[in-house]
Amino acid sequence: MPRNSGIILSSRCVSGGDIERRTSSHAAVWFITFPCAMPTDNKRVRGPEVSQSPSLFLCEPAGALPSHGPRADGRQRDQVDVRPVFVRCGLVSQAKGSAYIEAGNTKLMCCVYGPRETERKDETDMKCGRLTTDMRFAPFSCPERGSWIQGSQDKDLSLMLHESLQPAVCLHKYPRSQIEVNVMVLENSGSVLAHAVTCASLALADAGIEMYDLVLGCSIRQDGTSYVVDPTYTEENRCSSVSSENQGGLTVAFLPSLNQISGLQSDGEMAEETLTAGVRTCIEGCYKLYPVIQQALAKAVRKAAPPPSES
Amino acid sequence: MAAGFKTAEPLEYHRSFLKENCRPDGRELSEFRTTTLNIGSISTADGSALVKVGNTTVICGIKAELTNPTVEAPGKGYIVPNVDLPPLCSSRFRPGPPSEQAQAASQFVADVIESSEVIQTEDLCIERGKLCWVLYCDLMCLDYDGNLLDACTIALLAALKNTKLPEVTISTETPEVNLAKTRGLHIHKHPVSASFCVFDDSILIVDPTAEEESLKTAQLTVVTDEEDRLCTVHKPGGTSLSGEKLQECISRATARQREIQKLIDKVTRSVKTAQ
Amino acid sequence: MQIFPPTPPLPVFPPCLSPGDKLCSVEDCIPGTGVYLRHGYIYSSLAGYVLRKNEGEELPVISVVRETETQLLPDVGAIVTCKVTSINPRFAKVHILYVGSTPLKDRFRGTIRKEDVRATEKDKVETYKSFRPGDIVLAKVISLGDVQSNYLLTTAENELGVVVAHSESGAQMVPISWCEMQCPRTHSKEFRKVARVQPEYLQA
Amino acid sequence: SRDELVCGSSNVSLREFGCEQSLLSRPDGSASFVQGDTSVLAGVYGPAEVKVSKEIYDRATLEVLIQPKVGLPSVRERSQEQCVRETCEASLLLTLHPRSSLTLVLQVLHDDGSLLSCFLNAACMALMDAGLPMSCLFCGVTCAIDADGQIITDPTAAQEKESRALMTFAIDSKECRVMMSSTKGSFSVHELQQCIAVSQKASEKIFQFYRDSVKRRYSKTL
Repeated sequence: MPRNSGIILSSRCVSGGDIERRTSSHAAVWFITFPCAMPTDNKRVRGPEVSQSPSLFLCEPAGALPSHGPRADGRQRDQVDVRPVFVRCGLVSQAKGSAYIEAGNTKLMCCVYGPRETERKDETDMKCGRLTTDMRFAPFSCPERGSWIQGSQDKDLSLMLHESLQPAVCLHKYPRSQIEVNVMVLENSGSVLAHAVTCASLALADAGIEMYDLVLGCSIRQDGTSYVVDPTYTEENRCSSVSSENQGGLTVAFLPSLNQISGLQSDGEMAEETLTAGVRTCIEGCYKLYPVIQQALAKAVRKAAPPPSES
Repeated sequence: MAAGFKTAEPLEYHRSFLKENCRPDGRELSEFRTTTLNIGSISTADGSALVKVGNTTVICGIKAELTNPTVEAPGKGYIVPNVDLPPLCSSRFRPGPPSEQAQAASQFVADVIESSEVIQTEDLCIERGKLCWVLYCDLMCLDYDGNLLDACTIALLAALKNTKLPEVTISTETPEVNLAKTRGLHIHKHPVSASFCVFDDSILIVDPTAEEESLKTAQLTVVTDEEDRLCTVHKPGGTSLSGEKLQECISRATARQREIQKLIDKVTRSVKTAQ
Repeated sequence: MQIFPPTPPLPVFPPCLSPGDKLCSVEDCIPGTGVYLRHGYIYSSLAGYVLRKNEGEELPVISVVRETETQLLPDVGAIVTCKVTSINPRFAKVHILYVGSTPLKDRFRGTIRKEDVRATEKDKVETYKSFRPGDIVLAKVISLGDVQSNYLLTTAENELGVVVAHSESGAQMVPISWCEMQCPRTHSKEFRKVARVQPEYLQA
Repeated sequence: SRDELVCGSSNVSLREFGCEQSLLSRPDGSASFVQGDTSVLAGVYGPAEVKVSKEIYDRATLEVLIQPKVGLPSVRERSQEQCVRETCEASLLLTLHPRSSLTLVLQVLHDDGSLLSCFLNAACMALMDAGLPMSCLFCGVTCAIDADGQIITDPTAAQEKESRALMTFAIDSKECRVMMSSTKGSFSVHELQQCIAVSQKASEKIFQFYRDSVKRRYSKTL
């Protein structure tokens, strides 16, 4: 299934500190993938003009996924069944703070640089700092090879990541400076934005940047009445078997201890109550993830230095 | 006050160490940093490897795609290496088009592949004149602490050894890809690179860190294969180097080639037994 | 499949905090650094250890501290160590290397205006007689500067000014008075706004 | 015409060289260098104003731009730019012009083999013509090892194509040692040492050619 084909109706909900829903939805946008004929990019070694992925010519097409009963990797449907997560902090020597997360086959790395001088200064920089995010996919991260040039989907994800992190960082403590968050997806096996949010907030905490709270991400895929939590790549891109309404995906960025939602992205078409039920499931998924993240952070802090003697 | 001395006068700080034939991180002048290798960790790539030389981390993912060969070389496939230095690996790289260092590294890796003939592009041809493979070797630096070229060559070699190509048959007009039966690539040569830095036109150090690289007056990278033939002697300018010092570097590079080949074979065997 | 080699297990220590953990209510203690106030409760804003210090008054000061007191940003009044990058008759441009004793990973740009070089006879100052590119200077931040300019620094105190300077011949010069330094090799004198060396830095 | 100079096992034969200086009016220094049919035009601008982001406090910032004969500069040109830039940086006394910028533009007029060494020779002549302080001169020599092991200096494009290995060295004029080396194809250590020896011998002829052309240039104006 090529990465982004078919109708994507993306509606994005952005909220500042507390839950206040300002929905701005884009018109239906049709993405058609061409065989990747990239514009002539003379800053890189160039291969042939046009090349197709072998997955287009498979002799036996991949089997259709069961839409009820246990999921492909043994997890349960309609339950908050999140993939086990492997997390490490402080792996990149050059970065102020870094984090690496592995959920199933999804592998993500995030580095934080700063606070450093802002190149472009404007009025708002005087009072509070500026957060910049950059999310990229490695060309080998998806079943279909991506190009080195950052596509529009990567830019969109960077923007959503920025909206999810911005409310949680105490930017007023870093006037006139800029904090850069760079996320690199090494392998995309589903719910990339959710794990990127978690990994980015962990890297910020590891960098010693003051934050109101960690930000955890969780996503679900709604298919008719049943839903799957933390969907894998195939579940995310599977066309639905039963064509009823309530088809779509939902990603929530959640501040666990302040119990606030800082970012919500949903695509597809769902009824009101399905959406709110989905948000509640995602919040439950985030709470499941919270202890693992705290423990990883604690390990990184202890490794950095033993606790000061209690005065 | 040593920390102050290090940032205020970096060259003096390093010279004081080099006088006693050691370096700030405790290594001798001809000692490489610990090198660790991890093969096949990316399942969406046809072949992948992650290398850590000290702190410098490079991941190489190889994706194979189908295309038709050129008119001039109907029997040959393509191999397209590219090195990327994202803003993630060090604060000196800005987002945007690749910097000169990234492009020079890409050109270096392309030259090493071509000069050492690590794989024959004829092996990548499926149907002469009609269909062939193109191997996109994408190398990405995750943590830049100097000596990028060595880490890239090791990552590329390990990833090529880990690559599995599905079998393709052309019965009707369209090709048939059978993912069940896969074959590995035939690796003809094992090129391994060793990088050196020259300090004050005289002192020669191996495997420089980012700091030492910023203070160098010249840089030399020697690539040798298992038959001690030189594939590349890459010295992009800088102060001149005498014949004896060049000979010293070449002998150190051949020793390094043995070490790395043993490491790659050991890790490949352990991955095979694990499967 | 782990992608990085596992680190060895660590001994168990008292639990450390992550951002957003509720510490105590405002009545119990006074918020220090690394914490923030919300709806009458004190929350931690850093990942680190709790530190309760009671200085005299009845309520202890609670703060969350990380491994080193990482002063991340040069703020007003901080003593900074910087390297002079370029000078012109009106000001000298510098790169800030250190804030207090912590080195900065990324360089911040600063400016020392002519009238901030020294306290006495402000108008008769010539910048090329006070600093030269490449000198290491101790200075104090007086303002964060506005939209165009960067940090404004001053060296108008005795213990601020040039600390390390190289002469024309490249040797490191020795300060001989508050406004002159001498090159040990060529014995030539050069004008600098010299910082009076603090007693604790004078090693035996 | 190739003037033969037989030495050791291989003959150091160089193609017909030609050089013309200050032929362009806009740049501060310019030179055109012709080796056989390969010809390159070089222009030097500076020391001039430098962008704040590129400014170095104690030396000049050197930038090299290579324009191929046809099309846009690609990754290969960028790698050649790095080689030429770091060779020039080693020979120029950049600390005499701190916080300024030097720009060297190399335009390929025709490529018939040994292009990188022609870049180096043209660059050196242009820097001299611009009157920039240099600690030493440098020249470029390309050696090709053909199928049966013979070393050909300053090969043409045809000889380069069927050669087994190709090496380009920058030799400095003071100690005649290797400043820059860029190689293609695989070769043995002995072949490398042999090629370096041949290049050092060829460099003496090239430096003599430098002196003659500069003498000719200034004899006209004096």
